[in-house]
Amino acid sequence: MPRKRRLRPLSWLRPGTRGAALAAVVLATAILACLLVPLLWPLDQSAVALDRINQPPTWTHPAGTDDLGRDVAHRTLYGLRVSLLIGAVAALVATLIGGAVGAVAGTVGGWTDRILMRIVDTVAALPHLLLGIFIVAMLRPSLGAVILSIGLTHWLSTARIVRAELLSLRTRPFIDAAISGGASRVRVLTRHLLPHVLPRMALATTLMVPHAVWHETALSFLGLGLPPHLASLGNMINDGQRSLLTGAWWASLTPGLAIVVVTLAIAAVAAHWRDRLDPRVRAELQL
Amino acid sequence: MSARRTVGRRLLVAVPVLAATSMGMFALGAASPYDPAEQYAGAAAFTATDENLAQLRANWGVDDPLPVQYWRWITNLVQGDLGWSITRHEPVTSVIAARAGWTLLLVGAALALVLVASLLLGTVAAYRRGGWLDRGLRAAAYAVEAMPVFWLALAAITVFALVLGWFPAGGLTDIAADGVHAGDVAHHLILPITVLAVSQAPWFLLFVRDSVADSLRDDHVLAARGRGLPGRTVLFGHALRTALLPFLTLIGTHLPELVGGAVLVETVFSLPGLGAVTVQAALGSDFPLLAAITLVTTAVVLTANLLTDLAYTAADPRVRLDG
Amino acid sequence: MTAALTIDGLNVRFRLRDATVHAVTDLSLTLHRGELLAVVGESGCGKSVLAHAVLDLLPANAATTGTVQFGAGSRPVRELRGRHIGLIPQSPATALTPVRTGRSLLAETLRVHGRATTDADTVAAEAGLDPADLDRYPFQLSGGMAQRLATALAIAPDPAVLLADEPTAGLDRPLVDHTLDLLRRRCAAGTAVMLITHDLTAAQRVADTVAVMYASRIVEHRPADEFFTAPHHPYAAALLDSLPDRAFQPIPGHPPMLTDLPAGCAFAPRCPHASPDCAAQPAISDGAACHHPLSVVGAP
Amino acid sequence: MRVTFHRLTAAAALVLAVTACSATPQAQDSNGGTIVVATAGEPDTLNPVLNYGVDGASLIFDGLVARDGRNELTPALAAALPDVSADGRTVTVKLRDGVVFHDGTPFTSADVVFTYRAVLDPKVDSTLRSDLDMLDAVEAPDASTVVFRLRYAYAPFLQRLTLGIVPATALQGQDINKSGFNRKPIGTGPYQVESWTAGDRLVLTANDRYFAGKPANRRVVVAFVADDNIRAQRTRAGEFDAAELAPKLAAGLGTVTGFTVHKVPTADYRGVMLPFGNPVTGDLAVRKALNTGVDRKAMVDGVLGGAGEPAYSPIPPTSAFADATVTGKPGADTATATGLLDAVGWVPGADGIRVKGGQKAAFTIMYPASDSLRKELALAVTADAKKLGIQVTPEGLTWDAITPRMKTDALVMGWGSPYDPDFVSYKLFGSKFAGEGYFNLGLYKSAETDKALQDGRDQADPAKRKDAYSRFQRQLAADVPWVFLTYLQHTYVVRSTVKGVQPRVEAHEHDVANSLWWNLHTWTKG
Repeated sequence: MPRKRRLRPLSWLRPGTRGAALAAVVLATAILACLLVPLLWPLDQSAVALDRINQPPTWTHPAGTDDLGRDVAHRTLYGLRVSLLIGAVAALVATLIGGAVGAVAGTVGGWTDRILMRIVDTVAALPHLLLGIFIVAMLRPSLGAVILSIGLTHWLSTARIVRAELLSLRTRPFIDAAISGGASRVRVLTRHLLPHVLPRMALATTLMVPHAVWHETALSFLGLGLPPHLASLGNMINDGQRSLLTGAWWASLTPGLAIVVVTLAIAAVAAHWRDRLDPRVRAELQL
Repeated sequence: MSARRTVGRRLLVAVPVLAATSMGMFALGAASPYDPAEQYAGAAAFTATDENLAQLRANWGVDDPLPVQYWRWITNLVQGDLGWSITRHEPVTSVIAARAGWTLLLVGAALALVLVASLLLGTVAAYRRGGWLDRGLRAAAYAVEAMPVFWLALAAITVFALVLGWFPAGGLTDIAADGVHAGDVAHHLILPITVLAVSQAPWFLLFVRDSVADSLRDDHVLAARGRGLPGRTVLFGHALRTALLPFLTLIGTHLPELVGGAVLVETVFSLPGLGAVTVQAALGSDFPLLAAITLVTTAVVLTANLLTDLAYTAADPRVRLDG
Repeated sequence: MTAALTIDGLNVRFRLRDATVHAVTDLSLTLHRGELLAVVGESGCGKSVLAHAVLDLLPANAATTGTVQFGAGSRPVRELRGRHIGLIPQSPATALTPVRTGRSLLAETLRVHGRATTDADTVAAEAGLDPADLDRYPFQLSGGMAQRLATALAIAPDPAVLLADEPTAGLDRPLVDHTLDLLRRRCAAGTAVMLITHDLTAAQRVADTVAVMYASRIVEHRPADEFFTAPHHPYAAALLDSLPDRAFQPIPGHPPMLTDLPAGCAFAPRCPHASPDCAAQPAISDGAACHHPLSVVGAP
Repeated sequence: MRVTFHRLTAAAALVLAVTACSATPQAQDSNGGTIVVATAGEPDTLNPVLNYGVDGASLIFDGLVARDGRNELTPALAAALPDVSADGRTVTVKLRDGVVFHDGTPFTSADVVFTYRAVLDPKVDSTLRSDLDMLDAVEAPDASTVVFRLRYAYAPFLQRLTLGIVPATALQGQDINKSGFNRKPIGTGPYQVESWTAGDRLVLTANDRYFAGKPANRRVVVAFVADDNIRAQRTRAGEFDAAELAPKLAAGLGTVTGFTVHKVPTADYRGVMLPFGNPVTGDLAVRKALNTGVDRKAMVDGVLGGAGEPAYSPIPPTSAFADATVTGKPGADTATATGLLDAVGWVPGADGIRVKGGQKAAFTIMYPASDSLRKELALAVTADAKKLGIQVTPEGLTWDAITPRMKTDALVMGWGSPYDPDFVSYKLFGSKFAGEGYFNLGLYKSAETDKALQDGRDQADPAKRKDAYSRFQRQLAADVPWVFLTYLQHTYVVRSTVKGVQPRVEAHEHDVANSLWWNLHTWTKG
């Protein structure tokens, strides 16, 4: 049976350099805005203005106001900040778990490897969102539970990547040389293997961030994520859903667009990075 | 022979993994700070006294030691008794039985739609690689891929239900209808099925497009063209047959994503399926129901994986005869 | 002699993201009925592209100019594939659809070209394949069996022109001989055969005429016996010298990148006879494209 | 290849076209007298013993007594209003003759005894038990008489007799907690259950043997649509004859022809419980300042879309027991509020937040995360408190996370019953219940309040009861254990052709039972 390719959905993005540059600019702007907004334009998360509810976009409120009179653009920036932060931390957790499993499987090998990889295959068959909902429901919705729920369900690809990389490295001559030179297993791992694996792990983490952001927004949307008055993208779309029928489409459109644009940008940058890391030319012809 | 081995190997892994998963879930449930008695009482907990709640707890044996509770749960589970839903006040089995069909219908129809559409569009895009259809489809696929499915669902409701009024915004049947009529259900399900299908389509579409495009440059396809075979014979008899073999197993591995999407779609469209009840169970911390749904879904997905593996084994002589 | 295949001014370019590959440049030749032409050259010189260009099987990023004509007709090549011009593909292992049996492939080809599917056994036998092996899947066939199946598929429609793209690669000596004999037999029956190979020994064994390709161009095209005794082009001579049963001397240097060809003679940088004249592209005269052909300068 | 493609798209287009044609909303004519109502709240069970429709009007069951359009008690399964003995501890009920259950079994005193004993049975997971704490025994001297013996006199006992009566024969010897009866029950009410599809609908058919006469409608469908938007959209599409909608969404439908919006007054209040165990909310000046400094009018307009009224006490203005002197200004009286704080030494610090003796005027208001109305009220209070120099941190949590913190952190709560002032309030504000269960969460203890509440339930004389509850309300206004914010109006949209709608003051809890359609069996559709 051929090896199953479990492709992360965004692995298809292969933009040209120009596209990647644009994406990098968008991403950098978004991150900068997220970092600067608390300094330049601090948000009182609990502030409401009942005298200007559901206002359509104007110059003072470029994305309108929601059903409690809060500025949608301002809250979207804060929501992006929270979502990206959760996404990054959760992706890091997932990478650490996956990295550990992959490292054990790739270095110990044998039965340990076989069992670990079978577990990875089978855990991949568990519906992520359901498992995530279960974890959050049992630990009660909170920041930590959301991060844990993402971390525990998204480590598989990293485990596979790290293991594959380690296995391919083990056959390289410089590793043989190091081992026959008397280097200890730990030393080989930290000095020789890790530097090769780390860039791939970093890439896997980056590619994971959009998934983590989706997971977080989905949980928040279902009311199982962050406390509902905090500005997070999922909460905002959930709130905005109620305003749709009264015609206030802007309250859910804006945070949704933020998710789309930022995840596309992250994916494009990561894809470009991967192409550079792995200069495998997709030969269109054989000469 | 090989098929039997596939089944055997799958089961060999699935059983311990299901056992471990169930144990992990039970541990998590036990560690959770929720009081099932209060969850049961719901709003009425406000008027129930402490003794009242203590009696409820005693009635369920929730104060027994953990291993005792786990053993009771797992033995019941194996005997087909999935427990008693705390929030729905009925056996978990009947909650699942009443709703699983609709979820299966939603997931199944969406999967069928995704497969047909992605095979069709992906092949056309690959055939006219670099053309406007190819570029347009790929751009749309990337964009849709970045959209959360619930957002897509909201947009679909806004446009097709609220503005255009073509489809109902939710529900399963027309409410005044006596009984369930296929046409009525179909009309209500078109929008949710389409949304679920569209949200999952990019991955399948791009996969088909890329593998067919690659396969059209494969040696055996060029050779078939070189033999002067007509385009349709080359495409269906040579290019698709090999390009789509891995697709079979990928359907299986992609099912978990589809199930996750169904949870969100059912919630937005207020469909009486398993997804929606999962969310309610989670909000009410209904451990027996949540655990059962997670385990049952996992078992279904594992079975589906097994089936696609078997289908693959049957479809590829290299695997079938090599065992 | 009747021309079975006429190629005139053929150019093939591949557009890549940041470069253009010059795969075939200004190539003209005529192949007659009953003639076996061997196109030889090092790998990467554009031989296989030539076969695909003739069959119009190039990918979408290829730009082709020039004409390819079969016999006296002017029908487009895609209507002539199989029936009029057959291809024995490179590496038969990958050129056979893996999920179908040899019989199903062969029967399909026969049916499409209006022959009875019952002829399959006869055709297989002609190609040297035991008809019983037709019921196997490609992955169950040995390299030699796969090669013979691929050959059977190509000759099944009984084409007037047969392109054989490295048909002997990876085969052991008896199989090579068998394949070459088969091609020779087709010529005797009137088929025009273009044998694309890097195996000069094989070419010497069966070819009527030899065309040497270097860096996308034909640098020498002459009858086989003349070519093997006295090559005109220094590259052809060097190629022959690299054979084990001759001087066994490798050609110094490397062939140029097809993305970056010099304006003049592409062999000049490696050529012991290069002169300033070589900065201009030499025209073909007397069967060779060289400013200093060896027959004129004298044997080295 | 291309042919296939075209053929398939054509087929798909055809499918869409066909379904789109059949999609036009079916003409909602009389349809054999089907009434469709929609609500968000789906009951967990349809068994009155397990808490379904305990306040009556459950469509499927009858209590011994029922309430009319003015919430006055009328006899239902009782032949006349029950007799209460002079000491208030024996209540005798004569039963109506000739009543049968949906399955044809005759209704007798044994069914009443079974129902009440089931509630009292500790093995039955009934949360009603604590409401019937006063009940010592239920007896049936004969087939048409039931006697309730109480441990102590309890003035509003008759109000507790609205509980639906279940047939003993259908449930005898079963585990009531898990009986199939809970999903397909048998009652005596105007409608019997045809089917219940969880998460979708409850279908009821007319009980032609109903003791009060044949229902005017053959069929009733209760649609359960949890999502506000979808309920509103489906109402607009003409699916429902009546639906409860969020006020803002109902207002949008009010302009659509063919619908009437009913804003129904309620005893359903929302307020902030201020715990006495917190150094900031434990300070009377802070509590009073918050009570005068919140802008109830803005909440009614901005959060409730106008469907509500300011609340100042747990007894609604519609109640005969309401004390008109307990009131306040609908808008925020920031000047008075800050004056109260200044007077006792809460002075603004550098960041604008008041400080007194090193204690910062800051506390947390919790709200249940899944309740968007309470979230919005919490945020509105937070914004108002900020103007007073009080820093409030809102926190959305699940109930289990709220529970352990209720003694020290404020909480947005909702409750209210229009039927008797003793209901809810006795436990919510009585010191006996301080810290017990979900009752007196803030540990409010006042001898005056306790006495007023006790007098209210002990005394049978209405005048004395009114006096007791006046004292209760005034004491509450003085102590401010809660900042009452608003009474809600439940908003319903009803098809204009429907006749017979008779809104009455509603309680906090309302879904299938006890909603605008309490008298659905008399509605007619023109």
